[in-house]
Amino acid sequence: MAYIPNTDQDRQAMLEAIGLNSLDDLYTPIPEALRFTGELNIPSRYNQIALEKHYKTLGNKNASAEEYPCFLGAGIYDHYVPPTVGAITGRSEFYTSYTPYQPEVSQGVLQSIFEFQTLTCELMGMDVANASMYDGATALAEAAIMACELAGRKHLLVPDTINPIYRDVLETYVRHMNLTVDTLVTENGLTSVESVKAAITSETGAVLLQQPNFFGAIEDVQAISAAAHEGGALFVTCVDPISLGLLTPPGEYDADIVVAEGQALGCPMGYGGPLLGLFACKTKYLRRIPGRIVGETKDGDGKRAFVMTLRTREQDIRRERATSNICTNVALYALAGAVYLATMGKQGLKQVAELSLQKAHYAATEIAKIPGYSLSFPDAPYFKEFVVQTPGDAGKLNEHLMSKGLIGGYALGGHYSGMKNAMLLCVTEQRTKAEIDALVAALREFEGNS
Amino acid sequence: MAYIPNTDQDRQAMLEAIGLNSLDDLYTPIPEALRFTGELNIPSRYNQIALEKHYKTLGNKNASAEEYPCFLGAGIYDHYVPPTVGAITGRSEFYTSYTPYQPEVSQGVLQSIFEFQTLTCELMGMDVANASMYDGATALAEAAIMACELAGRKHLLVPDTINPIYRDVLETYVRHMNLTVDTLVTENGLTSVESVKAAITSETGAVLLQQPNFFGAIEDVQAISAAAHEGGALFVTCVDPISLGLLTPPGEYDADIVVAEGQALGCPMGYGGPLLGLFACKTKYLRRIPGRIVGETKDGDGKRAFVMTLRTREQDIRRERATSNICTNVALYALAGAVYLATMGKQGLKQVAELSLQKAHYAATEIAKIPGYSLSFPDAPYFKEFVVQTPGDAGKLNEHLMSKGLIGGYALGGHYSGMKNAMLLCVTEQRTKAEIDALVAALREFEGNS
Amino acid sequence: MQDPSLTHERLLFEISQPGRLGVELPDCDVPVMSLESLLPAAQIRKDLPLPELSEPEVIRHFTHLSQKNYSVDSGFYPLGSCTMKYNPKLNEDAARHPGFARLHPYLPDAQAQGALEVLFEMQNILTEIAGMDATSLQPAAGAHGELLGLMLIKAYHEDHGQGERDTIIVPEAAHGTNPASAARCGYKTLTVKSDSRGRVDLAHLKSELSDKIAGLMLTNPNTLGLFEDDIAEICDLIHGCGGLVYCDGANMNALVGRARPGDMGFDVMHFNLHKTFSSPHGGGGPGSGPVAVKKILEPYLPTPQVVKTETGFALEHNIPKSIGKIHGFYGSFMCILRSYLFILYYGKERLKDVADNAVLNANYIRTELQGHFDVAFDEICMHEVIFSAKRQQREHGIRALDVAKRLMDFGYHPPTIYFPLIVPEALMIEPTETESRQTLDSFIDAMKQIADDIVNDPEVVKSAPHFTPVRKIDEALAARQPCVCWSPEPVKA
Amino acid sequence: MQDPSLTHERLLFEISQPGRLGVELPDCDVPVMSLESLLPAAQIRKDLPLPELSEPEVIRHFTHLSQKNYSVDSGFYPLGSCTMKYNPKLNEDAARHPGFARLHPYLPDAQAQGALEVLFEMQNILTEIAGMDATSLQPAAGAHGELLGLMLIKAYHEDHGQGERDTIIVPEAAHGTNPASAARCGYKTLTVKSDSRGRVDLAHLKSELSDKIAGLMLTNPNTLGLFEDDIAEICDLIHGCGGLVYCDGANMNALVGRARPGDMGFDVMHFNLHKTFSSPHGGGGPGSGPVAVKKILEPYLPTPQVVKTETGFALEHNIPKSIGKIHGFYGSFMCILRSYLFILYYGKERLKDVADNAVLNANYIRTELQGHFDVAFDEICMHEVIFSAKRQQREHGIRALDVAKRLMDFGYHPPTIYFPLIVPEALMIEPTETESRQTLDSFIDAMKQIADDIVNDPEVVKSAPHFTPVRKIDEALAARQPCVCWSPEPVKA
Ligand SMILES: Cc1ncc(COP(=O)(O)O)c(C=O)c1O
Ligand SMILES: Cc1ncc(COP(=O)(O)O)c(C=O)c1O
Repeated sequence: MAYIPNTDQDRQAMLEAIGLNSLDDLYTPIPEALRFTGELNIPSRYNQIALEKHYKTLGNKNASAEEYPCFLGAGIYDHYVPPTVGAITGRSEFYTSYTPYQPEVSQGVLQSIFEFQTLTCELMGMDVANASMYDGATALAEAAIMACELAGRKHLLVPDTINPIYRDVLETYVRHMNLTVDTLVTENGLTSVESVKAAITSETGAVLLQQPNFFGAIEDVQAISAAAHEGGALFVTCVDPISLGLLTPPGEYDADIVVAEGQALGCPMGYGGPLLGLFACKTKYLRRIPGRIVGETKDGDGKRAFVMTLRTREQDIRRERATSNICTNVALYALAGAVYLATMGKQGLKQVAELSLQKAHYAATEIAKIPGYSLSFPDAPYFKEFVVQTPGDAGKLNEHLMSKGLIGGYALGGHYSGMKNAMLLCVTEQRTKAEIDALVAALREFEGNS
Repeated sequence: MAYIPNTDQDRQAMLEAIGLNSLDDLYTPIPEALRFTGELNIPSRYNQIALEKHYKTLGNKNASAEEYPCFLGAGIYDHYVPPTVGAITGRSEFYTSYTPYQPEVSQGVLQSIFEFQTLTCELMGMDVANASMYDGATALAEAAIMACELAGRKHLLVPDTINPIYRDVLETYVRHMNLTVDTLVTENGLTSVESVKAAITSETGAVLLQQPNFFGAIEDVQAISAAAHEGGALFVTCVDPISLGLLTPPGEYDADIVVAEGQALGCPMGYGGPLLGLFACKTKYLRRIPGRIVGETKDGDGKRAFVMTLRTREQDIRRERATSNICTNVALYALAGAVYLATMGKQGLKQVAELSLQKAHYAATEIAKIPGYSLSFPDAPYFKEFVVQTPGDAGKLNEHLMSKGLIGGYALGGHYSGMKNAMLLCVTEQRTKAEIDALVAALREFEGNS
Repeated sequence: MQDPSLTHERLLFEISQPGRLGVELPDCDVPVMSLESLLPAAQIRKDLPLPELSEPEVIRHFTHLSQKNYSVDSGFYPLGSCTMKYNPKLNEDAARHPGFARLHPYLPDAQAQGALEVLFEMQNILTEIAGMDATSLQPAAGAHGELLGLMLIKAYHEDHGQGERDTIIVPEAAHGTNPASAARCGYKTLTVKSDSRGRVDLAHLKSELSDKIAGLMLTNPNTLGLFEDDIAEICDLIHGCGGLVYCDGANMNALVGRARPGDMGFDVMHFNLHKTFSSPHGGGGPGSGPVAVKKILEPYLPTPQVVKTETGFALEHNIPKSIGKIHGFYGSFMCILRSYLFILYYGKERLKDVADNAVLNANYIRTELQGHFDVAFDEICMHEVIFSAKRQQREHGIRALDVAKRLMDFGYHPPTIYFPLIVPEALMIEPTETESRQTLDSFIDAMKQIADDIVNDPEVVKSAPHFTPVRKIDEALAARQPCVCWSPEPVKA
Repeated sequence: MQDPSLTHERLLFEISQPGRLGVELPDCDVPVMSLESLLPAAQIRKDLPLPELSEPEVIRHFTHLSQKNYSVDSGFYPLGSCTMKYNPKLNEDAARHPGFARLHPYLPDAQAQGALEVLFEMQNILTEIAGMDATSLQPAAGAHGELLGLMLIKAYHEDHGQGERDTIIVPEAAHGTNPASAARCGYKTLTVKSDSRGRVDLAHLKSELSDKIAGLMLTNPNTLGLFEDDIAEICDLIHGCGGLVYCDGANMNALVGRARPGDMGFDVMHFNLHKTFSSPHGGGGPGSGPVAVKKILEPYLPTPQVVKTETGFALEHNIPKSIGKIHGFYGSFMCILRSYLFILYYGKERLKDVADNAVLNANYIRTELQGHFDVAFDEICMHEVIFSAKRQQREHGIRALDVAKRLMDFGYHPPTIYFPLIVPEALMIEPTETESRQTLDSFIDAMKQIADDIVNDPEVVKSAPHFTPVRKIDEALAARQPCVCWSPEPVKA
């Protein structure tokens, strides 16, 4: 086997050294009845040429954003990935290493994570950040649990403008920790401060908010943050890191914990995984953060060096009293995020955000002009996504768009019962005017439009 | 500019340090009349997103062997490239370094070339090899010149079974060195020993031969080698390195100089360039080899190390008396070749050769059964290529095959006036039985077939 | 290659210079509106303090960092419990295919048939390897899988009116994620001891059984590299008191194709695809922790599952008794893809070669090093072997940590140390199947040399490492004065 | 990262073990015939002595080798005359696109329109940058371009009944390829001296002119980094005696968009795309050396040229007076592609930024180092600057070679040394435009430190390098007992 160096001859010699006769003898510690002696009912082996063809065939069956202009977002985004990201994450020193338990031979990964943490803080305007979480959804769930523990309260106030999938994951997580979720039903695509104030109780551990929210709309974060704090709750936000090229960072509206899905920072959409969870908070909560943290220190010569730190929070030391059970995180995607942010830089990220904003507004304006189409939340300011009321079934509409070579939007009916024909559209800096115009033309042609 | 770090501010500070006022001042050494002050008539700049789209658009206009089963060969081959090759040649330590003039910081490239030289020798059964030439064609030309200089003679005997393009390049090269080419017109797709014996004169410096020859046929190399030597000429062969997985190596039939196009050893077809020229010879000719050679030596601690050696042959030292003018060669492709051969190894290369041989014979047998088609040289043994007489114009036939999603063969009419409807077909280990059967079916359907 | 005393690896932020650009983006090709007209004034950011570098600087910076990092591609990495095997390059090429890399997870099923096929096949393949009945691919890592598995156990008990079961038993040698996951699932944990043979102490286990027990988590082979040979009885005992048994499958590299947790009596298990099936660890992640279950737990699996219908593969969101969602989408698809290709490469004919060679390599090291370091348990081990440096510590003051650091000077990554805690001065060596006998021999020689040096030249061992980019690191300092985020030097007044 | 005294980097052949496999190939899916029935017995190989390694071993071996290699991505590489600039990653991605990488050169033109468009555009772009009238993209490197250029000159003379012209004039400072190429073209060479200003000695040149002169080869800016400001007169002189003037364009990085060889009077020139336009050097190649010519030489260009027709781009093979073919296909397409993208990235608006920043960087180094090393010519330089360590050699016994080796300890690649030969103890520094002021400052500091050490601690300089994977190398030994091919140790009797 090409991945296994040893030959029959090697194996024979090694068995002899060990004092065994056969490979089967290696399994004598397993009671005979428990050994598996049949053949697994899995596919037969592929040779390399066949295996390459196989994955290409499978890959080509999928409608990638490489081939079709993509107007689908809803949490996973087709933003531009500069070529530096692949060049660096493709270096095997990074991707074939493990968790940097041995800092002397892991300074590369450690420094890159330290830089990632710093970039996360800079982006969010927060004090401290961790080395990453699985994804935005679980990061939000962990933040909610942490917030409740900090507040010593057991309720979470969660507007329905938060990504419904995130709310699902949150619900699963916190239910097992005996916390409850109070869902705040909103109108007009925005969370009103009044409704938050009305819903908050002395048991509310945290108010959660997504900015821009799931509909792409921009919430009144300052007012809601103040309302949460007034109610003695923590304020936890979930943000789109790309939007922070343009939008006020959470640190400036006094968020206590901030999480984000970082996929848009140079990570592949990859059919939704792996993803990149970002997690930041105020310094005073540092020792309660879930997951790994890299810190600065010195080596034996007094030289600056980096190391995983505050490890007594973690499961391998604190076990059942750890701040979380997370172990493996997504270091390689954090590296991608660091390379992405380093490459885009101050000017580039702002430009990405501005281009997305302008193009989304152009698209929305043009679409709203088509008879039968309208913006669902015409009064809500928005960033790169917006909800369109369409003249027919959103699923059908997507089929129609695909027949025109376009990947359409996210059909909202499944999660929002009142929004059957509504579609969430996303426009990133990658979309050209010509592509947007093609979308508009295709929407106009949709048969539902009558 | 993203590729130029310095900003206007940097430039200003540097100009000040230098004592100049403007960038224009840097060009005062150029007489004013010779400075170019207009705007170049070249395209406007592309941003990165547009540039990526541009190259993808261009790339997608080409019919790559990724998309279409390829039966085209004639010197450039669609052999399987194992994934190790891209992984290693994609390491920037290799591809962003220069010629290893400073051995202490270039042991990676130097050792890889030393290994490449050794692999070349092992493959060819020769004593010594150089660090690479531009391609097979120029390697053959350089070998011919070297052979004439060694022999002290001025004529080259060149059968027309050698790749016609190689003969063209050879002709251009040697004409300028005042050497002449005697072309040997062959019959039946093979070079006969008798014709060589008859054509050889006391002025023949070298007999050249390609094995397998351009028609894919296997020449009687032993006999022709003996005839060359008998005539006092050197024997120079040009081989397909893949065929050496199965065929007798040139060292065993006493070749003096052996060259090859090494593209098939893991290098991209790349629309014909860059390519990989292999060059080997007998030890006694070592100091007359063109191009770079890496040799083993020791460092200050007595440790094994590698260095470019015998440099007094080269142009930068010997100038007009150098063994060649070549300077830059194709080190990165030599690395690809080394990784390829290391990965395929003893068993893999043999298997590639065997699979190509068997599949080519299956294809030829099936094609010969189609009414209107026949093998042009039914008596010649062949390796992975063979000439088919087709029922119509070979160019038209290729159009027909492309319409069936297949890349056809090489139309021989252009170079061999007697072979108007003949096509050289190639079958590598990559082609499956299903693809070959599709080819056979498509050939059968060809309208010329009537 | 340079004088380390001259190396000053700066941070991105220290390299940054105002005005540098790393990318050239397009001009806006739609009519540009003023920001103020589009966004509320309070939401417009004033300053974005990100670094500014050109493309060459970015590449050079991170290339330098990579050069300070050990990896499987650069050498032997016998980090026990982590299964640091070679990551085939073909799988990396596959992951770059835009049909996977640029695939949006919300595409209609019809536009993602290739991806769904991968997921569907892997559900079946992992189910079969586990000897179970169904698999969820959603967990993003091992610990996430544990959490899911425990949630399933909880759902089962609640569904069966046994909601009062509140305790999960965890052996003392278990990985820290096991008790931590139990806690995250709202369970209490109860620790059972190991016996002198390094297995679960059956007597102790029996004494703790009650109707409060929701289940037991067990790693098999356990974290000592030993097969829990009482596993059938253990499962019977737990089942007997109404609990379920969870298998931490982190050590499946010892078993694939040779033994199946489902056959042993386990009810639920997770795989670490990033260990057993070679999706690269990436310096700490991503991972993938699919969970396989017996029929009794299938009704509770998270949504969605992938099903095969007449019209093709489809996501099934309708699972009435599902515990809900635990991941935004369908798990670590790109890792699952790599592992799928890894498994297909071996196929049913050869998959057990993985286990065979992993176990063989571990036992070879055990045999060859036995005279030089004390093996914790003197018997045939599974895929990893644990030595103890307790004797060396007592006699020469050299700790497992020192041995680990000294191995770096020989060009090796150290083994896992101080885990599991029940072996004092543990050195846990897991070679995996992708190492050659020659590599093992060289490593063995290095270990022997270190064993000699401990006696004859302990200082060279104690002061190691000597040749790494940095010298031994002060871990305590980092925790005492945490600095986890760079900030500019305060400008001196 | 390991103790160098413990490093034994083995060769592939020493790692090889019988029976190891690096690849799994398909079984034969067509009927298998016996080899003997297909091949003459004498042509069947008996033994194939290639190494045998598994995939992990191959990767680890070459990864190790890479770690012993300096590169632009790992640091500053001011190797004069070689233009070691940053190679943009976008271009590398493009070169992996299967529409280029897996494109067969014999496809009908209709199936290769994208590739032909690249070639057609580059013919035009390079023609314009050169200030010439036509371009052949075929030469595979600079020296190959020189050879082609000289062949064109020869063809021109022969076509004009001037076949007896047999001499090419080459300045003494010229790169070795210039005279070597002349020789390969069947020309005699005649060397002209440099004057005290580092330019062609006009008086000497004039004295050598005759009707035997076929042409002059000149590098401009020349190999001293100086612009040949008499170029117009030189061209007039050569043209006056019936010769043509060739420009070695290796140093075009000083001129792109700022001055054009065609405008200076040159008749023919080559580009080094692997220098000026950033196709990566690959440890010594591949390169690409397109040749641009004035109208008078166009009829002789090698076949084929790319033309634009009504039906698209096409290869034109019919060039009646062509010198013939010099390359199997159409040149180094994959390099041309990268350079094309490099040029498009800057476009007509910004291409001169390349030259401006390259020349600025060189002059900055010149200014800042002037007090510490003697600059060979005290004036504004072009893209590179030459210092001489002659004073250091005389006063302290430290040679340019020693300075070069000592720079390695500071993490830099040395400059080109001992070229051109007319500057004793030459150190030729070419920073390129892709380096930042900060990098230059650090390099300048290192050079100053070395200048100090030469006076105060010469031994540390002389014994350098100290931190490279190998110590100073015995080049003489390699030539004395050439070993250019590994062979197994003879088995001891
Ligand atoms: C035995 C064992 N269990 C669980 C885990 C946790 O897995 P993960 O890191 O994928 O969350 C690990 C990995 O470190 C392990 O070794
Ligand atoms: C001035 C000069 N001329 C010619 C050449 C030869 O170019 P190439 O190496 O591409 O053949 C070089 C490159 O080293 C050079 O610097």
